[in-house]
Amino acid sequence: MSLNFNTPDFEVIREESRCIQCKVCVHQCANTVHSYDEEDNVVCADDTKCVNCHRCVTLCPTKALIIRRHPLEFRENSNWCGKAIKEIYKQSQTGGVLLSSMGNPEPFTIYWDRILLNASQVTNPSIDPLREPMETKVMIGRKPEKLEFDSDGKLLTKMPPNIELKIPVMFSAMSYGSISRNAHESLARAAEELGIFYNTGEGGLNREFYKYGKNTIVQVASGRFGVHKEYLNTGAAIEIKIGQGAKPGIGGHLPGKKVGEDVSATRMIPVGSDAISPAPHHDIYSIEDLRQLIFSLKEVTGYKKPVFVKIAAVHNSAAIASGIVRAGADAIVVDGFRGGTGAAPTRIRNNVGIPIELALAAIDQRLREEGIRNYCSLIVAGSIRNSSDVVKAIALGADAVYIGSAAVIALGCHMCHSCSTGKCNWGIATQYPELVKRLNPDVMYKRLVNLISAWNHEIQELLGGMGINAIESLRGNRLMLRGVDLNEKELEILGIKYAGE
Amino acid sequence: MRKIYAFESKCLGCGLCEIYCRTAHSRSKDIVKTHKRESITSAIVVEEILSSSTISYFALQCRHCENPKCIKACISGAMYKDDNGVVRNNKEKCVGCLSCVLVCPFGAIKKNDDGKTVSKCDLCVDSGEPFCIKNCPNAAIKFLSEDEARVLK
Amino acid sequence: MKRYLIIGNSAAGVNAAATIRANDKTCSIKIISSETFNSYGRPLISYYLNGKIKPENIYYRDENFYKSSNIEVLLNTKVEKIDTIKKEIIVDLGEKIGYDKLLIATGSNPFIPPIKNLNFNRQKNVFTFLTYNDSIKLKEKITKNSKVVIAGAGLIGLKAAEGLFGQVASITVIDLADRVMASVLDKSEADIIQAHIEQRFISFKLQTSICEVQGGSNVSGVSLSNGETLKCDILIIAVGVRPNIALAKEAGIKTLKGIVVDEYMQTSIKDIYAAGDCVEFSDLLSDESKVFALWSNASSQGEVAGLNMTKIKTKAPKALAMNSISFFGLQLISAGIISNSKSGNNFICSVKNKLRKLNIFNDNLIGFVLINDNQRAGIYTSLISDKTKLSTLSYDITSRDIGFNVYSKDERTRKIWDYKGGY
Amino acid sequence: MLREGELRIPSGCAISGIIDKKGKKFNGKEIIKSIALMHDRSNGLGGGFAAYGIYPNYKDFYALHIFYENLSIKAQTEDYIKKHFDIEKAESIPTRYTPNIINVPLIWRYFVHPRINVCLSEENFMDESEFTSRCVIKINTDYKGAYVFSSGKNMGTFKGVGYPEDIGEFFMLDTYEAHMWTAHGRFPTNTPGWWGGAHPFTILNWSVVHNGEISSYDANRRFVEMYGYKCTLKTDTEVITYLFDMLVRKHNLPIEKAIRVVSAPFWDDIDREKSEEVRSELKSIRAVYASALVNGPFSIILGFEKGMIALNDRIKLRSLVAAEKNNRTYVASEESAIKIICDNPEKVWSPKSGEAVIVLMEGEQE
Repeated sequence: MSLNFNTPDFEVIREESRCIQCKVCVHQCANTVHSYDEEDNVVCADDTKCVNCHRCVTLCPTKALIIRRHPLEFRENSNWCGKAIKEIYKQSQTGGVLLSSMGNPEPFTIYWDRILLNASQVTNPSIDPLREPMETKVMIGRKPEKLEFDSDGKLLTKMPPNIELKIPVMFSAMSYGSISRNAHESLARAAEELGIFYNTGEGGLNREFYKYGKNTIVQVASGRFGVHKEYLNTGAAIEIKIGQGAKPGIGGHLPGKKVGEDVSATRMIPVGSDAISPAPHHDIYSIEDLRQLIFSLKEVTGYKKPVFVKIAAVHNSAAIASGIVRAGADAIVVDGFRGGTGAAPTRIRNNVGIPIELALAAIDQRLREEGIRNYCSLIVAGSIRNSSDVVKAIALGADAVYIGSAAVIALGCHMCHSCSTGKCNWGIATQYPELVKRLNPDVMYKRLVNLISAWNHEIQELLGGMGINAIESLRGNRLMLRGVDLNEKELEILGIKYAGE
Repeated sequence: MRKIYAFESKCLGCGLCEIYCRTAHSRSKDIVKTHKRESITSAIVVEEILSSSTISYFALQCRHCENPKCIKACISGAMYKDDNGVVRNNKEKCVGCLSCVLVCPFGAIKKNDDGKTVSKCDLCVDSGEPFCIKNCPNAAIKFLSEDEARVLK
Repeated sequence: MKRYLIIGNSAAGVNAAATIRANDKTCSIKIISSETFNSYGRPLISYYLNGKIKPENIYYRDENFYKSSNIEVLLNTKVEKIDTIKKEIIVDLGEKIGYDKLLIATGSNPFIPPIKNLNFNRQKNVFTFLTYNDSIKLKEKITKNSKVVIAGAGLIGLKAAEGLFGQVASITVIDLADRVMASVLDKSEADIIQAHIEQRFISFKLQTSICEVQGGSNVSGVSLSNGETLKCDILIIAVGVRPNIALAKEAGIKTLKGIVVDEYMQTSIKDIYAAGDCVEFSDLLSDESKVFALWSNASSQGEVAGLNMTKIKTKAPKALAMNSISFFGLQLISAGIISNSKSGNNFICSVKNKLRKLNIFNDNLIGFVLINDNQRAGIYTSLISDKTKLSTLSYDITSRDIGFNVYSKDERTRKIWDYKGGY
Repeated sequence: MLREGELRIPSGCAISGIIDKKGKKFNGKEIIKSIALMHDRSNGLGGGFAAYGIYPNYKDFYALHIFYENLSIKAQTEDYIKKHFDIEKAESIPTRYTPNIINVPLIWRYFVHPRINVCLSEENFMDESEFTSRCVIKINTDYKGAYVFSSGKNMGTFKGVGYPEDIGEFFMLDTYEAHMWTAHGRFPTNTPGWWGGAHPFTILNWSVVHNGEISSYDANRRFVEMYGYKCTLKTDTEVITYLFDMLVRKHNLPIEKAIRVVSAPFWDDIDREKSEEVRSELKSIRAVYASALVNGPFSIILGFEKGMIALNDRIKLRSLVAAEKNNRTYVASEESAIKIICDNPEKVWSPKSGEAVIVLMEGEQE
């Protein structure tokens, strides 16, 4: 195909009066947008390659660069907007499945932004987190029906294994291979310092990170990459990945070029081979097969570790979740349709799955109706953006949340949506050593610690405002929520009243 | 005394340290003016390492030796060591003979474009943390005491 | 209280005094100088001549150096005799000064070749060009239309020429050798320097020498061995220098070309040390004992002598001939063996007005010359002084500009982390 | 106007309780005097009392106290009761005219015993208390206009809309003799307009008077509702009572452990516990019964057949004072409400946050 219809998405504007030809942008742009013209001693830019990742903008010492949406406009109409047209250009050019990264960008309602929180006035005092203890610790895992004590008050019941989170936030699954070694190390070290957990994702665990085992949740996915006895026993908990919010119902594909020495050793696959996670677990074709996998994992780890099951938020998530609890899972992880991904077919990411808020509310309510909510923990994932999202998720019924996109943004991601190219300029979703080096774990893990500590202070402030001093009193406390711009049905599913009621 | 140590595994070779070094030692202290009008030589140099499989870099500047050869080689007494051990160059007395350049084993002293003086790292003594360290995007250079450095060698 | 006595107030003397004070806070330190000025940078005298530096900036150490280090300086004092038995010296006023430890740092004297009818002391317009005094007298004597003849196209001769440029009618430089700076450079590089200087209308008469001078109390002309005769109302003798060993010799201290010293700068007589241009020392490359007229070598030896005099046993490093000098903006840096180097092991790369010549001999760099390409020369110097095997380096130094990245990672880390400097 | 139960009415309150360990009975005058002193802590929209040991000659029968809004709902409810219970005695509760007490509902009491065969058949085997509590909840949920406001053995509560001292006068409490009395004066933010909303709240022998407002209400409510309870009244007292009933009766946790659940120690305090055994026990309690933790300011007095428990929230945001004199223990929102009925008590103290005052009848152990 000679003629490429696609025009550049972004325009690079260089303020000549500020540019000092220092060529920092030339070195730093992995997409080779910037180039130095020796002859005229001028730096110029090729708009077509720009993905607007802001690497050059951030590092330019004189702030001479501005990246703008390319002014060229289609003669749009509301049906055939620019995006729709361009997607056809691309597909008619390549003939391939459209791939995209990060979460679902479509303008579906974001229910977090339509739920408001309560605060106590007069009838009960708010609690000041600076003076009073404010507890955000949560215990994730299976809980017995009740506790039995003998006559002189000694506890008889033996507690199943639970993991303790100092803050009800964990780092979501991002496989070793889709994100870089330094990104994984930053997540691991931050999890350790914060007293929370990070998820290895379906790419196995690098042996050098075994030392962070007590803050690691090891994932077992359909590809079984890097899964062996020692791996399972290293983590503090195991998570079976059935589905992912961004691509419910399909597997994953890590291109061969990303599988270097390090990744191939961790995933136990040959160097350069494509790592394909098949869509279903080929040993889980129905719920009872899941029970077998859960108990075989428990067997191999001596029943000393909680086993989570992660599903994508789909239509009958409530029924699935209740089945999973009855199948012996210690915690259910639900990943909403806005959950991030390194690479997923655009059509699936934009159209499959349901919002996490509705899925969460439905699952929590269903488990309560069946009286089994207290048996297990419920963790939600998929575009938790800030601490108020966390509080609203917990109030709707979650025990804790996973954050993925928020974590990588803290590590420097600028949402340029081109992780699938593997040339992440911030050293996150890349395996090129010179790019991976750009993410210095010694500095970057501190950013994650700062982010989560800040969120924790905010959560404590929000709790204090509601007159609560322990996070478990917020869990499922839907009276603390009110809805705005929501219809009756949405309020009913969320189980919350409209503001003013 | 604290010195600047470079860590090759972290250096991106972006060159920002050189830019901010020039600016810190310029008259105008403004990045654009420094580079467009003044001609200041950076006291730090980013070098590319050719041997390793992937392209990697490191930044190097004066090591402020305990027993500096450059002071001994200096014919005008322009090179001196101030009371907290920082090896410095007095622009007034320097005649640009480059005897110091001839003996510095690190090649960390450079002739200024004005030809009359030389530029070398003075650890930005009067502004606390050196500007190159403040502006390194990847913490590839650190301001460490000798013991801290030995630990991270 | 220990008495330290230093004869000579230049690089060796001053550095020795500073080192002694650093190690012995209470001893008495006296420096004797025959000159009338405080310690000054000898190579700077040509900068004074052409006004490139302000007079007050010529001083190597300023007033408060001597005061703060409590070092007593006796200027304009000539030492007559050293009595090694009584451990005292006799100065020109007949006064005796005793010492516990003595350092001879008398530097070097200009060499006046025997030329017919040349009587240096009597003829008013014949100068040498070594001391600040020489430069001052010369500056007073020259006029707009002085015709100057300089004997010797070495460092001193050329620097004198540069100093005089623009203040006199004509300058002619005469040298026996076939090139300028014969002791340092090969013909090819020397010719570049010569061509550059000749652009300033300074003419050269090579492969000849002055065999006779005309004129009485003032020289009026010279006649050369090649038969030519030149008008001349200013004659500068800059054919070379000799170590100033007279004092030592008379005192019975062992001397050859220069004062003989061991690695600890100790002379043949106990408690008497010597350092700088006046001593002969083993050459790093040839191991022969040679005389070095090098400022940095003198400072190092002064410091080492100071350390040994205060009982801190330190070995002085072997000396390496090196120069960094500029003529009319053309910067020349060289070190080690360059002149009449065996061909075949030279790598020459000249681009525009830059020249780089590396003299490599069985996997070692033994010399280099850089013209107008002087960045990071110190790395070449340490390759010579460390006798680094070039094959162990991370790239062939002839293939690209030198950088610290020439060393392997471990070597780099070791140097950056552990290198403490050197003498 | 929505009735209590259709909306949640937060309120401040006064509470008071007296118990004679030996079981020596005394009439209602003293408790009325104590609660009357805290007149300003209520606003006349609710008052009530619980009395233990008042029906000695019917002590094996469940004494159901029921409000009816009209005769027809009374008839329907009585049919339901007849189907599930043998009624020993049915009578309207004697009251005396009191000017401040207005729009009084029909107030009846029935001494009943569950009909064994119905007990067995309806939901396989269920003990009588479980059966009775399910029936009471059924009436209160499905029989609009009827409200069982007391259903214990040898105990009863007397409550309604009005100041507590007037309610006491109205129900002629001076004629009853009990070994334990609790009282409550309510300050609801708006008129409940319905007698059922007043405190104390009861289920079987449990009676709870509560001052404060639980911020964790909805978390607690949705937790107990998983175990068959129906929070019809939507009041804090209701959910606290059901929590205790579930923990102590259904899960038969010892009282002391139930208190650890409701007013749980902080994680820091747990970590500071010396013995590993105590630490892991407290950790298990907080893990398993996380949603039973009552958060937000409260001071409660729990009455039940074995005795009385007074408890504060974890950071004591509500006042509670206790005192002892020979066999009697007094607890109240204010020290003055104790001093009015017991001059110079032997011991007066203010219980620490999360630390309960447990007073068991002689001969009753944990």
